[in-house]
Formats: sequence, C-alpha cells, structure tokens
Amino acid sequence: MIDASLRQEMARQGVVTTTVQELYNWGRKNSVWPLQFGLACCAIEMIAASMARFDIARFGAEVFRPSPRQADLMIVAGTVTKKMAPQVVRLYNQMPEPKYIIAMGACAISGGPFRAGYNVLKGIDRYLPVDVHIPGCPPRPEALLEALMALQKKIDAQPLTGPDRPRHLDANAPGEYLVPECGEHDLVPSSNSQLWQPPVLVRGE
Amino acid sequence: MIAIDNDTEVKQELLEVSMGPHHPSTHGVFRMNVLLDGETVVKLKPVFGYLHRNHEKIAETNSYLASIPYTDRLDYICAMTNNWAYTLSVEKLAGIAVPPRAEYIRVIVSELTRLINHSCLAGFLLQDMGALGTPLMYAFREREKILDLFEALTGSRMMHNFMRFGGCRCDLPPGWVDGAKTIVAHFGPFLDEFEALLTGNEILRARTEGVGVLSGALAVSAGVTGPMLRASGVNYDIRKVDAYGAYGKFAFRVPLGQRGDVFDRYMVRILEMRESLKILEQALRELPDGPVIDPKAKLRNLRPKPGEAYGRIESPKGELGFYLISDGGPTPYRFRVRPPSLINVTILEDLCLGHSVADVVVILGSVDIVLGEVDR
Amino acid sequence: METLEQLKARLETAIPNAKIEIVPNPSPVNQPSLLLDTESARAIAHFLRDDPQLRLDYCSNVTGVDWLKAGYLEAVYHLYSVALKHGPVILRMRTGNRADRVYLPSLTPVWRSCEFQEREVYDLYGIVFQGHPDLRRILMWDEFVDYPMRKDYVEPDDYEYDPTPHDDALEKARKHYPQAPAPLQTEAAQ
Amino acid sequence: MLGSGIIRGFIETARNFAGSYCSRERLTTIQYPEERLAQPESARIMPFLVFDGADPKAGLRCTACTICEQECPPQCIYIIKDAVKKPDHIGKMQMQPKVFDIDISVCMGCGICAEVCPFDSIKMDQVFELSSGERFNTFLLHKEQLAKPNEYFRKLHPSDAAETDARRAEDKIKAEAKARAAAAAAAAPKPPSSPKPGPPPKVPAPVPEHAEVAT
Repeated sequence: MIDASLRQEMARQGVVTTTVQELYNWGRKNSVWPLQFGLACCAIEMIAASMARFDIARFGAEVFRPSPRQADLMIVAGTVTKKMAPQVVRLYNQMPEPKYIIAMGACAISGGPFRAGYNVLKGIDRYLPVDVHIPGCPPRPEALLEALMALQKKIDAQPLTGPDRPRHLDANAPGEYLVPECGEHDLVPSSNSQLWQPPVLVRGE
Repeated sequence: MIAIDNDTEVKQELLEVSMGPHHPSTHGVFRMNVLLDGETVVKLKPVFGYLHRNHEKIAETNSYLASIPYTDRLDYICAMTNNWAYTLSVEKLAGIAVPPRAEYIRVIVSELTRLINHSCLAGFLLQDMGALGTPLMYAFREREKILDLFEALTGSRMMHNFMRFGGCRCDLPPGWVDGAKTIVAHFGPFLDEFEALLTGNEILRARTEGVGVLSGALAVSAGVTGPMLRASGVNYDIRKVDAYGAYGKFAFRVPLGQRGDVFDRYMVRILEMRESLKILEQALRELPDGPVIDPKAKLRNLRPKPGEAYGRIESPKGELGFYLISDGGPTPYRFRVRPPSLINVTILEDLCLGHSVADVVVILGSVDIVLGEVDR
Repeated sequence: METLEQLKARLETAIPNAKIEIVPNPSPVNQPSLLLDTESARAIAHFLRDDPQLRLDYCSNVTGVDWLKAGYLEAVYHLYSVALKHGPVILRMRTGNRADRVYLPSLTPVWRSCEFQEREVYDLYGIVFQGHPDLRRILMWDEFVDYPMRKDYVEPDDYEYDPTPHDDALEKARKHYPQAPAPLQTEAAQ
Repeated sequence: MLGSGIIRGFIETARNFAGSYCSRERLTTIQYPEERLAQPESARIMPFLVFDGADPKAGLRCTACTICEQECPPQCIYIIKDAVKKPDHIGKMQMQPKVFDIDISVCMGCGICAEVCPFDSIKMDQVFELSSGERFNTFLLHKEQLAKPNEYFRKLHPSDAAETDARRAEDKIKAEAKARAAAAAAAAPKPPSSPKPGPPPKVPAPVPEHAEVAT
C-alpha cells in the first residue's frame, strides 16, 4: 500500500497510481445500469431525470435496460402493491450480482400516503435489501441524482476482501430472496423475517 | 447428408404470451395475456390491479379536504384536471359557488395540463414504435417549462394539490401570467417543429394508418371517451356538452377523426393541443380580477348534507368523474372515481385482434392509459 | 329531457311488470335516480338505450355501494346520451341482502362499458352479475377471498413499523407493544 | 417522394442538435450538483417548525393544537402535549408539544399542515437531498430536528414570512396596548376592585381565514 501523502505527491508529478480495488470500483460505480422499471408516479420523475434537463447520463446511468439480466440497479419507483410484490422480488432475483436497490419515494420506503390501503405493501424492504431510500412524494429528479451519487459512494467504499466485502464476492451470501405468494387474505409470508427486523417503538399517551 | 422426411408435418399451436406487468412498453405495470397464432393476435385479455392502491377505500376514511392530494396521484401526469374533477363534484354535493377568476385559473391550468399530457403521449407512442428518446425528449423539454410554471404557482412539480372547494388555494404569483403567455406563444412553434419531425414520417404513417381501427358505434357503446372517441368521428366533448367552469366563454373547435385508427388518435391529440393554445390565449387575455376562492367555503370540517352527486370533466384522457355519496358525516360514505383510462381499455381486445404483436404495443400506446388511474 | 316522473310513467306502460321507484336526492345538485327491480332491469335498460326520445347510448359509470345498516348492496349506473347530449339518468339496483342473495342482472349486454366496471364491483363488493360474459376478479388476485371495499372488511394484521400511529392503527399497534411501562419508553424514544 | 418525411425529420433533429450548442432554449441541462435550479418561493418538499429568537425550545411557535395531526392526509404527524405551558409571542400561556414527530418516509409533501396551521408554526421546507441508506433512524424527525429559526423561514419564503411577521408584530402591539389599558384600569381607584395587577389579557391567537381552532 502507498500512503496518501506519497500518492498525492506522485499525482502532482504526473504519476497516477491505483489499486485493483479502486479501479474495479471506479468502473462499477460509473456504469450503474438501472432496470427500466416504473411502478407509479415516481417513474415519471425517473424518466424526467433521464431526460435532457437533469440528464442522468452524466452519471453513467442512462442505459435503462429492459431486461433484468443486464441491469445493476433496481429503482423501485412507486407504490409496490401486494399483487405486484412477488413480481418485483422475482425481477430482483433475476438480476445478476452485483445488484443494488434504490427505493424512490415514500410509497416504496413505507407505503407512504397509501400505506392504509389493503393492497399496498408497507415498504419494499419487507422483502428486499434496500441500499438507498429517497423520501419525497415524488422526489425531485435532483433527489434521484443525489441518491445515485450516494450509491456511487457506497460502491466506491466497498472493500473487495474481508468480512465486509459485497455480496457478489461472498459465496455464502444470499443472492436470491424469498418470493412471497398471494394468499387468501394477504401475501404469504407477510414479510421476509430474515431481512425485516423493525425496531420496537412504543408510544405512550 | 441428412435425410429430410417430407411426411412430417410442421406442428402448429397457439402460443400464450404474458406481456407485463414488467414490460418495457406497457406504460407502467399493465399486463396483457396474449394468445398468438404465429405473430397474429387471436385473443387478448388485459390483467389489472398491479397498481391498485385503494384510493377509494382510503378516501372513504379521510376528510373531504385530505382527499385532494390523493387525487393528484390518480392520473399522475394530469394532477390539475384530477383536482378539478374532484372539487367540482364536492361543489355540486355541497352547493358551493366558484368565483369567476378561479374558474379562469382552473381553465388555464387544465389546458396547460392537456398540453403536457398530449405532448408526452406523442413521445411515449413514438417510443413504443421504436423511436427511442428523441420525440420523448423534445416533449419532456417543453413539459419542464410548464412544470416550472406549475411549481411557481403551487410549489410542487407534479403533485399540485392546488384546487379547493370553491376556488383555488392561492392566487397567481406576480409575473406568472406573463410567463404563461410566453410559454403559450412558444408552444405553437414547438408543435410545428414536432409535427415536422413526426407527422410526415413515412415509418410512423406505415405503423399507424389502418392499425387498431375503432368504429364510432362500438366506441360509444364501450364508453370510450376523450380523444379516442373523437378520433372515431363522434363529436362529444364534455367541455362543450356540459360547458362546466368557464369553458362556455371560449371559442374553440373540437377536432374529429375519420377512420378511428392509431394515426387519427395521434392527430386528434396534436390538433387538440392547438385548440388548447387558443383557449389559453383567450383565458390569459381575459383573466378577470377578484377573489380566487369563495370566502364562505369551508376548508376544514366540511360536512355536506346527506345526498349524492356525480361531477365530471373532460380530462386529457376522457371523462373523469367523481361520484360521491354523503351521509352527513365528515368523510364521504362512498367515493367512486370514474376512470377514463380503465374504461378506454375495454375495447383493447377488439382493436388488437388480427394485428401482430408489435402493433399491440402501438395500439396500447395510442389508448393512452396511466396505471394510477386504471387501477386506482 | 322529460322529468323522471314522466319517464317512470312511460317505462311502466312500456314494460308492464316493471316495479320502479324514484329515489330522491336531497343534495343541491338534484340528481334523483330510478330504483329498478331485478327482473325487469334488463328490459328497462334496453328500452332506455333504444327509445328515440332518450337514446341513452352511453353508460358512463357503474358504482357499487355497501349499505351496511340497511343490509343490502347496491349498484348505481350513470347513463348519458352521446347522440342527444343529455343526461345523466341514474339507475339503481339492490340485492336482497349482503350474504347469499347478492345477485343482480348484468347490464353488460346492453352497454359494453359495464364490462370491466361490473367486474370491479364484483371484485370489491361481491355483487354477482348474472349474464356477465367474464365475471372474474379484476383488481385483486384470483386467490383472494374477501370483498375489501365492504364497510365491514377487516384488513389482515400485518403490523407495520409505524411510528406515527392514529386511531385504528394505534389500536392495532398497541396490541403489538411489548409489555413495558409506556411513559418511560416514550422518553427513551425521543 | 418516399422518404421526404424522414428527411424533414432529420433536418429537425439536426437543427436541435446544432441549436443545443448556441441556444439555451435547446440545451436545458442543469449540471446538478454543481449547478442548481433556483426553486420558486412557493416550493414545498417537507414540513418544518418555526421558532422565534435563538432558543428552539422557548421560541417554538407550535402550541400542540393537533390540527395538523388531524388534517394530515397520510397521518404522518404525531403529537403529545406537554403538561407545562409556556408563553407565546404576545405573552399568553399556550400549550407546547412534548413530542412532535413527522415521519418523512410517509409524508407526501402536500402542504396541508402548513395551510391549516393557525399559529404560523408549521411551514414547508425546500431541502430535497434527504436520501439515506438507513430507514428507521433517519426518517422519523423529532421536534429538535424539525425546529428551524424564523430567519430560515424568511430566506425560503420571503413574502409569506414578511406577511406573517407583520401580523405577529401587530398582534403584539395590540396585546401590549390592551395590557397597558388593563393595568391602567386596575390601577385606577375603584372601590370594589382589588389593587393587585390584572390577569394577562385574553387575546385570541391570530387565526387565518378558513382555519378553525380544534376543540
């Protein structure tokens, strides 16, 4: 390893040094291809983010892939209903590692304004591991870009070895998640208990 | 050499394909179960409900005021017209009058919404035909300008939550009318440009002419409304029939199609945008002064007398109605949305039969559905 | 357009067995409606559509209503005329009760636009429309057994992480609270 | 001629392409994050609470009247009243919230809370960079995180803040005048009245149009 001050000095002299990890993560973070996948209102803002004014292409993420097999990032943009939830999980399972999820908008995080509905899933993190949440209803396109930058930072910081290495480099880590089934009254099971462990919050009067 | 057995018949069977709910061209989470003979559609059954987020049930537990922001999220491209349809129904139910300035502002924002919807629809339709990006990008460029206006007026780009029972939430900010006039003046040249790009294009014509023909009689019986109905040659525009709001005061024509195919549906929408520009010019010129909300109208704790009312407007997609039943309580006893998108897809199977799979995508694009409204 | 009383009289002469009632509407908009009996509803619908004075060729809206206290379900139809540009004429039909006598005649053979809307009413309210060409669930999944828009529908208790609970949600959340002195926990939660 | 329509389309595209180098009309890209779109004064993302002065606890305008809690469409506000009262800007003793939480992972940013608040306390913020990797601890905002000084509100919504400040200053002057009059009346030698100073004047809080104070 080269220490930081030496590296700065070398960069000043015109010598660029890097590590395999940095090069690998640099490549990954600058070509995050999202899945072309819109659920509701937030999808329109997602499209707006990919259009001329906000231009998500400046972050290397304009290549919206129609097939999950070619995508790195799932932007859950909108309300996930109970009828749609199995399909969302299945799509995620079909994506190759490494894969990430941005939960865009209040509905995707928690059910949002529609959480009182009988057919609304109260947050996609009941079934899938979310990397970045964006509150807002809908979030502005800039907020999506900001979340994308947060995700890039997260990718950049991932070590390739050791216990904190990302899931795709860990043979024992789960790559596929439980797909819920449509039951007679509700989804079965109603959450993936391995993923979904909300804190206990008690309200007094 | 491989011997070829000429006696073996090629086995033919029908193929069932599920398009959606995740499909690149389904305008959201819409699913069609299509039965194909080769490439030809022999049966098509739409499957709904992937975005059924219980708007009606939630509205029946919420106060009348709290339902306004939810209506924004029905047809999320046209929040303003949704607001208007809902407030119109509540005004009918509770007998609230709207001052003239508010009526004019409502017309202005609704026609701007129509511009957004129709130009984006043309972009999405072309995207479905394979013109990836370009027309949609031009449409969104213009949309952003109108959204800036809406944001300055209401504070939000998409979910405006602007109208209130008896008027509008706030008056136009200073300079807004001039900004709107500039945008209206620039929108005509943009449409010319847009048409030069698209209307004459031979590929667009080949893909749309004679595809998905809808007869006027079937359209009426199936409850098809909006530009789809008028593209089939039926003259029925609720802005003219009911003359709600201030629409009776403006001179505008209703564009009609002749054949009822995809091209006519595209063309009727382009022409409607030009008529909208005429309405906007008149409304912005003649905008009266005065209050923007009836000072007697209640905001909170609205409890209409027991009864019911059905109010409808011409939204960019068709007839958007709200049917409300009040039992005298603070929440509506029954809150029903009459969604134009859902009822317009009733005839989807009739339009698609005999066409190829690629045409299904184009026909669906020309029906113009938004899933937030189809499933609610 | 003629008044509802005139229309009722004309309907009763045209369809002898029809039992029609006018349901008043006290709200300012004054949209009273006709309550039809289930036997003659189809014939009345045909008459309304084909009568040259009315020509109600366009059924705009079909609504299900659950009258929990009165003990029946109701389907409401809003009719307009595209040809003569008038309306609305509002029809209502009521089921016998909310449990087993939930049958109504389908008006889809008269107006095609009822197809998906009647399916929706069946899905959410459980009214069975007899004569409907394709009566399946439309919004909920096929395995679903309840009728969620009914007033007495109880949601499955999927306790959510809801830090700002109110009313029913608060009651529901309380059942999931751990057994601890509440005020103390509130201090800790801040 | 077959293909002329396509060629005309190409000319349009070329015009837009060339135009994007010289015309701001055609090149609309905002280079976020270096460059930011100016948000209009009315822009609203999430609510915040206004406090006067320097101390967020003493100056908080909220009186825990729970109107916003009742009217919030997605029910994402949670208020517990404090047992201890504190004086408001005109010296009247008012309730204050012990707990004031907003779950911004649910909030739909509709602005109804700000619209119905009769105490000019809850207003709409314009910060949209709220994303977080963690759901449970970041999105439940407590009173301490929600409280922002009046200067911040003035910066975001200048005209709204100017109107509010003017109204509140007027209320204060009125209240002081009334207090003075009450004190003078109390000081005047009236046989039945006791000589001790009068109670604090009862001035109703400023109530904007359409708002009704909850019972």
